[in-house]
Amino acid sequence: MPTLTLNDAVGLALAEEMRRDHKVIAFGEGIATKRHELVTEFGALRVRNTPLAEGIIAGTAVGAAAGGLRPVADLLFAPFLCYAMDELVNSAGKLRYMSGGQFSFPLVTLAMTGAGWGIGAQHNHNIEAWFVHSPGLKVVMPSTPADARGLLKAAIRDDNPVVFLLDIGLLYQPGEVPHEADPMPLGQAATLRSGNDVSLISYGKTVHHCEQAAESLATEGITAEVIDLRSLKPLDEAAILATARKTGRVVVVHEANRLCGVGAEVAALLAEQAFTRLKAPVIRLGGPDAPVPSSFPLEQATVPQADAIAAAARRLSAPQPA
Amino acid sequence: MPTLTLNDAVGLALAEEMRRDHKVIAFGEGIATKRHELVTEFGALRVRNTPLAEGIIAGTAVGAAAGGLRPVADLLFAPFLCYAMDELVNSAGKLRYMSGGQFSFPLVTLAMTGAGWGIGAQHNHNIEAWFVHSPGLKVVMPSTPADARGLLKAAIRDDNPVVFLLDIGLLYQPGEVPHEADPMPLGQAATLRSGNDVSLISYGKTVHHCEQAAESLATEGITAEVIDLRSLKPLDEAAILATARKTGRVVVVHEANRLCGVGAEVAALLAEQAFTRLKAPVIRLGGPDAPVPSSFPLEQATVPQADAIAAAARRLSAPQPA
Amino acid sequence: MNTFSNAVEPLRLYEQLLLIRAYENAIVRGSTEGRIPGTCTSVGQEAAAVGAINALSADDLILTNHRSAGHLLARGADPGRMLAEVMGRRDGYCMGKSGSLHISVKELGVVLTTTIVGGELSLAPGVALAQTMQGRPGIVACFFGDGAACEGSFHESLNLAALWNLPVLYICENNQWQAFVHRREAMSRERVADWGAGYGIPVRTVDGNDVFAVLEATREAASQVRDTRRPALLEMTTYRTRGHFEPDDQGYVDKAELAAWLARDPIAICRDRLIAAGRLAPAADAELAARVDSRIATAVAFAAASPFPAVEELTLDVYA
Amino acid sequence: MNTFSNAVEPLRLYEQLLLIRAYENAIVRGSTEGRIPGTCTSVGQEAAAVGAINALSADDLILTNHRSAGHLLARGADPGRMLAEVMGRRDGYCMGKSGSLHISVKELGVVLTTTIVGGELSLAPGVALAQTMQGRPGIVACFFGDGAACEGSFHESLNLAALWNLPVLYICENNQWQAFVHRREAMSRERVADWGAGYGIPVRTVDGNDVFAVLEATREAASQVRDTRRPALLEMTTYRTRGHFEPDDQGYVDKAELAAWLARDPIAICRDRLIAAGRLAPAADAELAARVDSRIATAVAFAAASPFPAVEELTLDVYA
Ligand SMILES: Cc1ncc(C[n+]2csc(CCOP(=O)(O)OP(=O)(O)O)c2C)c(N)n1
Ligand SMILES: Cc1ncc(C[n+]2csc(CCOP(=O)(O)OP(=O)(O)O)c2C)c(N)n1
Ligand SMILES: [Mg+2]
Ligand SMILES: [Mg+2]
Repeated sequence: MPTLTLNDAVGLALAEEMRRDHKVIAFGEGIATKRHELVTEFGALRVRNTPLAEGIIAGTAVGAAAGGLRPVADLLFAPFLCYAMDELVNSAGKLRYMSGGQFSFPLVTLAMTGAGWGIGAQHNHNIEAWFVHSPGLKVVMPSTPADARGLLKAAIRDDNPVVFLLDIGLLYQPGEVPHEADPMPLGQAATLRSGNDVSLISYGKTVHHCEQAAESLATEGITAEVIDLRSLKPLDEAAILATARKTGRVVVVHEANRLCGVGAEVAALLAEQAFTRLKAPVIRLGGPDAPVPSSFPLEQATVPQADAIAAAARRLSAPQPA
Repeated sequence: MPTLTLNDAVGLALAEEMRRDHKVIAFGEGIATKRHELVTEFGALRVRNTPLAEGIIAGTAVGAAAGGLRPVADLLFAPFLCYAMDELVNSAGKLRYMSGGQFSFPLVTLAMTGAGWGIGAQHNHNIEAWFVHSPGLKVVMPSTPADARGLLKAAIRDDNPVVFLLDIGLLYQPGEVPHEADPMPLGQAATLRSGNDVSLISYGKTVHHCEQAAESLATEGITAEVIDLRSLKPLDEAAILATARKTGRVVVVHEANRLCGVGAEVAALLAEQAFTRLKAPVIRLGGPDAPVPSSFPLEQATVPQADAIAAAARRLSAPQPA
Repeated sequence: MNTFSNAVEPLRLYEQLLLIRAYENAIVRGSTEGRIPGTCTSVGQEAAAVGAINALSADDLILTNHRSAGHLLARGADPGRMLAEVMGRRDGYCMGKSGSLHISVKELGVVLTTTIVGGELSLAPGVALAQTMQGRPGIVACFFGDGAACEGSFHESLNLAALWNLPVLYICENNQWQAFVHRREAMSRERVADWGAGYGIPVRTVDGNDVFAVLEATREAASQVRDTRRPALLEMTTYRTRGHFEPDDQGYVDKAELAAWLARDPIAICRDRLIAAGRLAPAADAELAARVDSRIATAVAFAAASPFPAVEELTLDVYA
Repeated sequence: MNTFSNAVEPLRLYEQLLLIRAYENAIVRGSTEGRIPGTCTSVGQEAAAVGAINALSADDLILTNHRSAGHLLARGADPGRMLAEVMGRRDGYCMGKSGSLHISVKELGVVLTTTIVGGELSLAPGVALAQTMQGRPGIVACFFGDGAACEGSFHESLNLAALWNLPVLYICENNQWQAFVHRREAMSRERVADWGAGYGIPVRTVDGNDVFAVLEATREAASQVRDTRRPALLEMTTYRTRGHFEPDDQGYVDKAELAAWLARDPIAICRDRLIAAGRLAPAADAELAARVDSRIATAVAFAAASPFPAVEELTLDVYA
């Protein structure tokens, strides 16, 4: 299997989908510069640089999608989505419904998020939960190059607006990408490791921290099941409930602020639908309620690391007070 | 005690704080027209209409706050905050931290939200959870005129940016407002009714639906404790945990989308910190993952009503399967 | 008027003016009586809508906003289905999901209507891009208010459309009001055209209360956009003679200003011109008015008889 | 040059140009070697920063963005504390929380620096409002790029400042680039001034690579703002001669365009003028360069010696 970085896997998926469907177009601040090979293959009309104006980039994607194209808009870093919330939430997410189903909005918004570059809170802010909370949108955040490619292909073919988040810390990590070019269905979590004692549920870079934690737990005789959510909306509730019912112990892990994050949704789901099967409290590990600092050691400290995850799993696996 | 609508209680709090502190100013799209009495009393410089541009209204509040004023910006309806997310989240919420504490941002953003006017999803979208999820911001949503006045006064005196949400359905409901003009501290939930069998935790208009539910449950011998969160951030975790530990049964109720809503946060908190004291699963009642329709009966159907709340409480109070 | 002679069917335009006014008045009456929810009426602005819409071709797409009844009716929308939508009924154009403020009618080319002020500006370039890239002939007419022109999306939209050569005809109905704020309190300049001039595109202002002038100016601007595949901006100076959203006592409105504009009522202007040109006899006028009234009465009855959507429809059409 | 004679201390300006260049070059070297995180350097734009900042008074407040080293250094910021911030250290102006892209130094009047492009534009009117309402004399200088001028906040900000008579001097450094996008690919017009003209405020374009011309133009514009308490826009035409964010191989940059601008290096222009005027002897030049280099070396050492913040500081200063 060829080895690609996540960033290149995104480029590959874009190229494959543009080749397959001439309605797919891509634009954004610098996409034609940074992915110039797409311009070479598909021409300067289908791959464009834009003015520095996230609102109109997103709005143009929304309008173009309603008009029959399948735009992919690169909005660079997640905090810049703040300038595109109206277009994404009030237009893309609502106008299908508000029009009684007259329009659909097959568009993808790309944005980078998360720790790894140390340039501070206006570039690194994990706001995926906002979009999960907003109707009409789908939300994807892959943890490997292979998933990035497969899920992006599915996102481009999906008839709904998809917010597709790329973890900055994973962007230049290489990974194997299969030769087959099939899209991977949205809404399906992946079980990366089976286990009976505790479930580690995560997405993005902390999936890898969960895997490391599972390794070290294994040496202590604790078998951890590691679930990569991959899609945050639709959320694979069945997979979440299945693992929780199996192990009875759950640690939910992500980099985003704990408060009203995706981990809150997962924990709430368990409190509602797996309550009688839980053997211990749910533990959420998430980022603090603070902007992400630039300083390297502080930035690292915002991300739940393998040690903390393993420690949480150990706490759950210990006998519980009555 | 005088009786005022929630809308008038807001006007009263504004007037009282402007009288008390000349640094308090108010501006927004039409505030000088709709609250003309404030212009009369405080002059056209302290109370201003603005251009129709939420971004610069919020940005101006942020800049003015850093410069020593205490602005109150009226942004009308919550979905319009989509145009002000950068200013509220990336600037107001982060620049204190990012500057190492050099600035503070004492500002209040007013916005109306929720069902009651039947004008659809671009005016009615309950996005309070977004701001709870964002660092550096406080979030308040009162359910009575008295609370609106007291909490708004505290919000204006607070040195942090506060998103202050007004439930459209409650805006013209009258309620008693005490003569005393003290601010009410942010971050304190109110126990509106004591009970032992089940806790109904809510905010905004559904607090009243919880009270109705509690009434009808009482006739069946089920005593429900009704908690009005009032502040969503800081969230009164102690009050939430105390009631849950007392009754062991919790229904969390709000109008916003369930997914990653404030109810998810409350349920997650319980799954983490009250697990061993819960006697039954947590139940969340929230709005559907859909834009809010304009049509009256459909709009009503998005809001958890007393019947559904009482039914949930009854379900929890029935003997649980092992 | 030179424009007058060019109007193919001046009486048709006049009838549309009457229809819009009658429609809006029916809503005003209905909302006073509690039968119909309040709306943003276009009373006073009928000529801008009728003149502009009639200058467009069937291929063209239209984006509009909360104050859209004129645009929709002039485009041929059924007042019954519109009213059903306003009343949140099943037979509304949007199945009751929209209500009055964002009625889209795709079959008529009225797409992506939004009540986020400035929203239509952010969507128009993309709609035009889709037209262009798929080789479709129609241009995109984007109606917006002076208030919308204050949003950042105005700047971003005009810049992109000019830069990418997108066939968008920006039509600003400058009605001097932005809800409860007068244009003077919101704009550093008197005209939106003053801003538009910065984008290197054709910009023109026209008397929005003269339906024939609007028709002519829009025809010219639309054919410019059609021929050059580049944007243009047309500003129509007009006035919102009723309140922002019914009911509204207009207590905040300067009485002299309102009176001056009421004296320039677009329907009266059109009627006088038709009479002066010998195209409209009093009897014919009365007949037109009666026809319009009966259409609206039928529409109201149709809407009132339409059922509310079933609660099961609450989650229909969220996702494709 | 008429402007030259007005410059109080031309050698001081020259030394500042050198200091900024040396500071940026130290970062370039450090980031190549992995000792210092990459940044957005202001190489090629030093004259715009030095000329503009030196025209302001101590009362004035400054808002700037990600490419701010020139503004900070010209205002008197300590390069050691700046570098400590870039390196995420405790002694940084923002205690390591900011990093390179948003360094504010309140004590110098450099407030609310933001890397949200267009963010400074949305904050400036409020800062000016606070000045005005509290009777403070200073005006607000808001530095932004041609990229920021494409954001909707440009329009909203200029409209509000003009409407409310706010003393904001908008200073656009048009460096022809918006990260990896050339200005031509992003702007419907060549100049930001073309847009600024629509707001009814004084607008002027100046050669941003001529520090004396910038100084003079900014003085004039600043005193206009100070006297009228109304905004003005000054556009400085310049060029980002290094990449967007270090390291950057500039493979996407047109070589001829870059060469043409390198031939107009702001430091060389200033030096030549000083020499021609007999104000700078070669020995003095070398001495200045040495002084600057040693300041920067000291600064690098200071920053490198500064500790990282303790992990406990992670949640410090989130709330007031
Ligand atoms: C983003 C946004 N802000 C505010 C509103 C509330 N609002 C609805 S219509 C309106 C006035 C719009 O003025 P203008 O664009 O001139 O259109 P007009 O109503 O005059 O036709 C306002 C403020 C809104 N719907 N959207
Ligand atoms: C809202 C937003 N969009 C995109 C970016 C990424 N970005 C950082 S600097 C930059 C270029 C800015 O161009 P300009 O305003 O001309 O300033 P310059 O970098 O040329 O000094 C971009 C796109 C950002 N920081 N903020
Ligand atoms: Mg208007
Ligand atoms: Mg630039």
